[in-house]
Amino acid sequence: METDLRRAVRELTERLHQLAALELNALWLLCDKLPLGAEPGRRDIFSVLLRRSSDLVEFDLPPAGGRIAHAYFLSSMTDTQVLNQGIVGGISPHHPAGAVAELHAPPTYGDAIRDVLSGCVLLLVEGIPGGLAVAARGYPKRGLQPPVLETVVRGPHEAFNEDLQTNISLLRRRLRDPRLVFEPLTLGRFSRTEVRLGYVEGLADPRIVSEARRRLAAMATTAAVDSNYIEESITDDPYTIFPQIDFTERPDVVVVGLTEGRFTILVDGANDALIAPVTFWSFMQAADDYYQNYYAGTFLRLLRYAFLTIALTMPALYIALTTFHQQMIPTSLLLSLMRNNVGVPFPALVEALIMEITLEILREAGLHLPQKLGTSLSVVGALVIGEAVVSSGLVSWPVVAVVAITAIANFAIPRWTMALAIRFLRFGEMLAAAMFGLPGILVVTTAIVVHLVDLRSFGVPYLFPVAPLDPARLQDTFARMPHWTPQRRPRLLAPAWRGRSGRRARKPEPTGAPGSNPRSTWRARA
Amino acid sequence: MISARMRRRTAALAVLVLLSLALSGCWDRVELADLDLVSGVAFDAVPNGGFRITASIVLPQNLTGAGGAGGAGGGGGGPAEAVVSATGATIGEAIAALGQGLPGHIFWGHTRVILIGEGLARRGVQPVLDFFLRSPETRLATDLLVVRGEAGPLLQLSPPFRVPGTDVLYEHLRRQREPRAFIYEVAQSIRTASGATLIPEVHVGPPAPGGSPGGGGSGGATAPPTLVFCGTGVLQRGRLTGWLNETQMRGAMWLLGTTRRATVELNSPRGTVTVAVDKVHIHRRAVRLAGGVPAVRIRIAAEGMVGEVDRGKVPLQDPQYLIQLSNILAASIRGEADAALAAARSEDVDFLQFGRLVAADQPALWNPVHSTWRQIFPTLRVVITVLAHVRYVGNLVRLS
Amino acid sequence: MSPHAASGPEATDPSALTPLQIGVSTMAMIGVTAVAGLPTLLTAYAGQEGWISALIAVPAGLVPLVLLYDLDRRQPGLTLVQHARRALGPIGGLLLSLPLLMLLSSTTPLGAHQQADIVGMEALRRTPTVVVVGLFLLVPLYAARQGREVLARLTTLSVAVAIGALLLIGATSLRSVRGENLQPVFALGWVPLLQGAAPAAAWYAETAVLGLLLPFRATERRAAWAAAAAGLVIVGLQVSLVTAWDLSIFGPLADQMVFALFQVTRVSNLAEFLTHMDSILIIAWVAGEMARMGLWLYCLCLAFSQWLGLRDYRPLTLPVAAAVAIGACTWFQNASQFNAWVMRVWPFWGLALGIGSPLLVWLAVVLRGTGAGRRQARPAAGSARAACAGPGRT
Amino acid sequence: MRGTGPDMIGAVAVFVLFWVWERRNLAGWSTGERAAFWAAWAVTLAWSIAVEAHLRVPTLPGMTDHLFLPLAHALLRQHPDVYW
Repeated sequence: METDLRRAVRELTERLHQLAALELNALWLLCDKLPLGAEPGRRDIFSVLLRRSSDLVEFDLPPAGGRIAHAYFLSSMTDTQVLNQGIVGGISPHHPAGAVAELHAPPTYGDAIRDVLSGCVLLLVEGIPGGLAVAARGYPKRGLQPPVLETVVRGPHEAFNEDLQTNISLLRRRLRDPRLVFEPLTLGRFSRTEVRLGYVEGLADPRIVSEARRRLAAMATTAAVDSNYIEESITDDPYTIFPQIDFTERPDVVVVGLTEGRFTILVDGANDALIAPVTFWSFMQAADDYYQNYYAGTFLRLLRYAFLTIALTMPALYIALTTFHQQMIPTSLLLSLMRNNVGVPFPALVEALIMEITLEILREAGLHLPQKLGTSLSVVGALVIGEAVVSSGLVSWPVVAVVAITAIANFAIPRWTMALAIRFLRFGEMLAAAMFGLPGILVVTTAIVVHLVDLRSFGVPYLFPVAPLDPARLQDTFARMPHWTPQRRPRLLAPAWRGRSGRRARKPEPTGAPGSNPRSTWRARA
Repeated sequence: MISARMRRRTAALAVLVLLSLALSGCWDRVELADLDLVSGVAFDAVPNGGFRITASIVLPQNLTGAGGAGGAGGGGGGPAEAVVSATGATIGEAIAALGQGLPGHIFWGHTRVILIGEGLARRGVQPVLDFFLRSPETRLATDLLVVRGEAGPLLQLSPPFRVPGTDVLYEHLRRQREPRAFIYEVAQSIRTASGATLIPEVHVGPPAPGGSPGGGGSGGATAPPTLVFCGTGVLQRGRLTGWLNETQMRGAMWLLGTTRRATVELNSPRGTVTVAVDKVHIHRRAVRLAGGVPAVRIRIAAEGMVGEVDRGKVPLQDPQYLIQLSNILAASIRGEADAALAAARSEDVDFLQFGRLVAADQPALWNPVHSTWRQIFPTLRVVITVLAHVRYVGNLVRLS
Repeated sequence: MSPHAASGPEATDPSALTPLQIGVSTMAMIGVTAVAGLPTLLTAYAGQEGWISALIAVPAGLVPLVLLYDLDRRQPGLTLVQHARRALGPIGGLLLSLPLLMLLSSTTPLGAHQQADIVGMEALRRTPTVVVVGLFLLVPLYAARQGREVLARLTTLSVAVAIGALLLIGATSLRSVRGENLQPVFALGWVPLLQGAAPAAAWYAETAVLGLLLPFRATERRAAWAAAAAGLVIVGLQVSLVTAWDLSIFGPLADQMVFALFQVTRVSNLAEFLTHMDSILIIAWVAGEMARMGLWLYCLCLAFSQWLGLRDYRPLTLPVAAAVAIGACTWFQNASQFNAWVMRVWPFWGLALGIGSPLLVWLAVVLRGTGAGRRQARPAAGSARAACAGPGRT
Repeated sequence: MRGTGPDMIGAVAVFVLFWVWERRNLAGWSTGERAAFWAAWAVTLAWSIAVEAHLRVPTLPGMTDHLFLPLAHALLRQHPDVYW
């Protein structure tokens, strides 16, 4: 038979539950800032606030030291193995002997609840003010897999995954230096996403890092689901189509960036890391360049610049040359173009637009189809549509060839975000070419150049080594300098550090007595 | 939450784009489909002072060529070119009349050969040059040819070798048998003191004996007439004043320094040999003789290889004989040069550009005489020295 | 930042120019139109020695630079218009800087007109003139509004493209070059050479306009002025080389060619395959022209805003660009009028204003003894490279 | 080279549109500066309308020919004859 007191308390809790069911949001806003003391009713508040979470586990610990301790944690967020071994095995609020993960005392109800929600175990001991949150995160996470976008022939195949701690460990393993700093941040009112601003003290320019810190703090977003949310909120010029912050799935690329004085932003739940400040030229560099012979690296990089211009201007040039400056095309080529163009009703611009748009549809469809259907789509797209369009006389062969080459050239651009920008600027060039021919193309291209020259990425001019010309640093933009050359700090990024690594390599000295004429000993030995 | 500033900015941008569309339009656009490519053009004089233009327009659908499995229907069939002609009081009118007969826009950008009839050449080629130099569409490095008789009919016969027909003329000129005349060089010569230049000549020769050369649809029992190049025309201030035969032409090329290669038939005492001259270096210079009289010194160095032994036992293994052959070669080159000089003097036309040479090298001497150059030219002293070597005999020394 | 007064238009755009950027700006502002327009004039006056008078005229361009150097030595960091205001007060300053404004407001539309002439005749014949002029004013307007730093960087890139294209044309037309057209040399005596040098000198005297760019130098004065002088000398060599090239190809026809450089592309062919290379020149032309017009618009708006005493030159760019467009379209009825005016009146007009405007201001400054004593205490000489500005856009 | 095709008014209309956009930049200007700025605009618009209405508008050659032509005839060669 219940005593009157216990029945009164139960009724009060019931009414509290009914009240809470209706006004969880209001109650939450009320309790968020409420300091966590030793008041007896605190257990009911927690149970009311967390009642809706089905995966909540609430139990009483065996009394240790004469007091009853209550524990709250979410089964989906914690690792049962850590729980059994660390906490249940015999922990007490005063001397957390067996604790395996970090401990902290959440000051308010809000913080306590947030800790529970992010995978900690909350311990409330009767009569002792405050609570104890023991981190025991253990939610399921994806294993390390090779990168999807940036595959390399030679070089590490490890890519970031969605867990922040794994990503940080991937970086720590490659940069074992206390000056590698990860400043913690939480963003997003609801998502409370864990964000880390990583940089190497002494390499990164303090002004740039403080600017990044300021922009991150000033960011207001409801839920920072992916790094892109953050990227768009902290760029210098929000209206440009060009990417000003690079993202990568490869920890080695991030490490190289950090040693060049850039900073990185890791977001919990995003499988890539942001790197800034970056310039236009860093979007044309691929990880491959640095893992292959530097001659190959340089040649491929120069080829990429050629493909960049092809991707941007080739359809426009075709339109301009065939409809405005026919005298430019060599006679034999013009004759074959004319022969192929007989009977095609559309002007050059419309032909090109038809093919470009068909290509964009194919590409978009290819992306969103499940893997199995993807391959069959490309067969359908390339053969049937290409063949049908030409044989029905809608489009002439040269246009199909030009558009195909342009599409492939666009894929040659290593960074996805830059490839996107170029893909859409191409249409602007085609329009200008259709209206004013070659002068039109050059006006649009110059306008793009003016825009690029005006852009900055965290204060660093976008075309840095070329626009404000700095011949010393020009070398690593267009050519991949060998690793043994004395690395010169990108002046704008980190003025402090003089040289980074490597000294001029020399051929190995032939063996034999030091100082003696190498030629003679060489022969003697053979 | 788009800020008010951004909304106003996009609105202004949108209006601007709309406005620029109103401004835009494709004024200068000429689609490939309605482009009438003139590959060769011929100008003839019409009795009342007018012009007749005959142009060969490329017909793209009949072009044979790689690819094009698509809508073009495999090509072949009709001739690759249509030849149209029109007359008019001036070149502009004639071209306008030509344009009426054609579906699309006449395009002069790829014209490679310009033929001038003898009648028009005698009257003056200046109007033709004026049109081609003034228009931005045309190329300045277009070849000019003069035709004995009417130029129009020459375009009619399109030998079925290469497509389009004028390629035969163009390729022949490229091998530089004759002194090639670009329109801007001819125009230049009109303004210089000597004022004369040479233009390659071509005319319709007799039909080739035997079957028709090459297959192709032009068919018909008789063989199509062939093109014959022999000698050049001489233009004085843009007017045709005379012709040079083969030897005079070759001599003129030696003296002008434009010879690249030549094949010379030599009659040596032991037999006749053809020598192919392939290395040529010609140095022209005006010098000042005692008493302030200008003179022209031309040094010709030629080197060649025995191309063929026609008749007789020719001891090519004998070094002395080769030296003797070289002297004969030098004499023959000298003979051609003298023939050209004689022709220049007899016709009193300085097509060897000596006037320009004296003006360039001896300005002091040139100023007093430049107005009366026509009178002084016949008495001008010209010193020609020829150094010829037959260096190689080829891979075979003697057969018989 | 640059060591000059924080108030006035430059407060809104504190970026500074490196010596390379100054040299390249000189080449863009003077070289682009000179290479197109001068060869015809030089050969008209000096026959086959036109290329010599192109070199003789170079010192005429150095005179304004020397005057500006001395002005900057006395009062560092001031543009020519500010020198005038500092010397004779607001009203006197207006009159004193009038020649500079006349030079700017007459030469900019001339450049736009020549540009529209060339592209209009060579490539876009049926496009209305207003559209061609407008098309080539939009991007410079956009660049001028972005400020000095963007303009300088754009100039660096476009001058490189322009020079590359000129070299390409030279290479492809090498076969039709004939040396004897250049002979005889020094056969006509001094009079034709000096007559030929007159239009060239007027073109080079446009360096007076650098009075609005040089004060914003990032390094010390000597390097900036040396770069400007080097730019001018390179322009002189460029014009001389192009003129010699035209002469050697066209000989006596050179002075009858309206745009000799464009005719060179009609002659050049690359192994009988790429024959009509004029689009390469259009690339060089449009690239160089954009930078040139951007710089001229910037200088015109800056001078005009300082002349009117406004605090920021940006709002002025629109009415000024509109005026330039109208001037370019309506001043000359036909190409021969433009050619005749440039041959006869421009040498005197350009030379008088080009050398006159800095000279008058210099005289006023010297006579008035520069207010606060001759050797003013100079603020920090030069400044850390401004281009690596702190984060955020200036 | 009168403005053929889309007339001058069309081009100036585009610039008037920019003017609407530009007002925002004049925040904080003194009345003197604003007056000078609008004067510049007024001159341009008046000039374009005058040109459009085919009025006699002063042009650069018009203003400078009578000043400098005598000098040119005296000092500079008029029509070069042939040198070669």
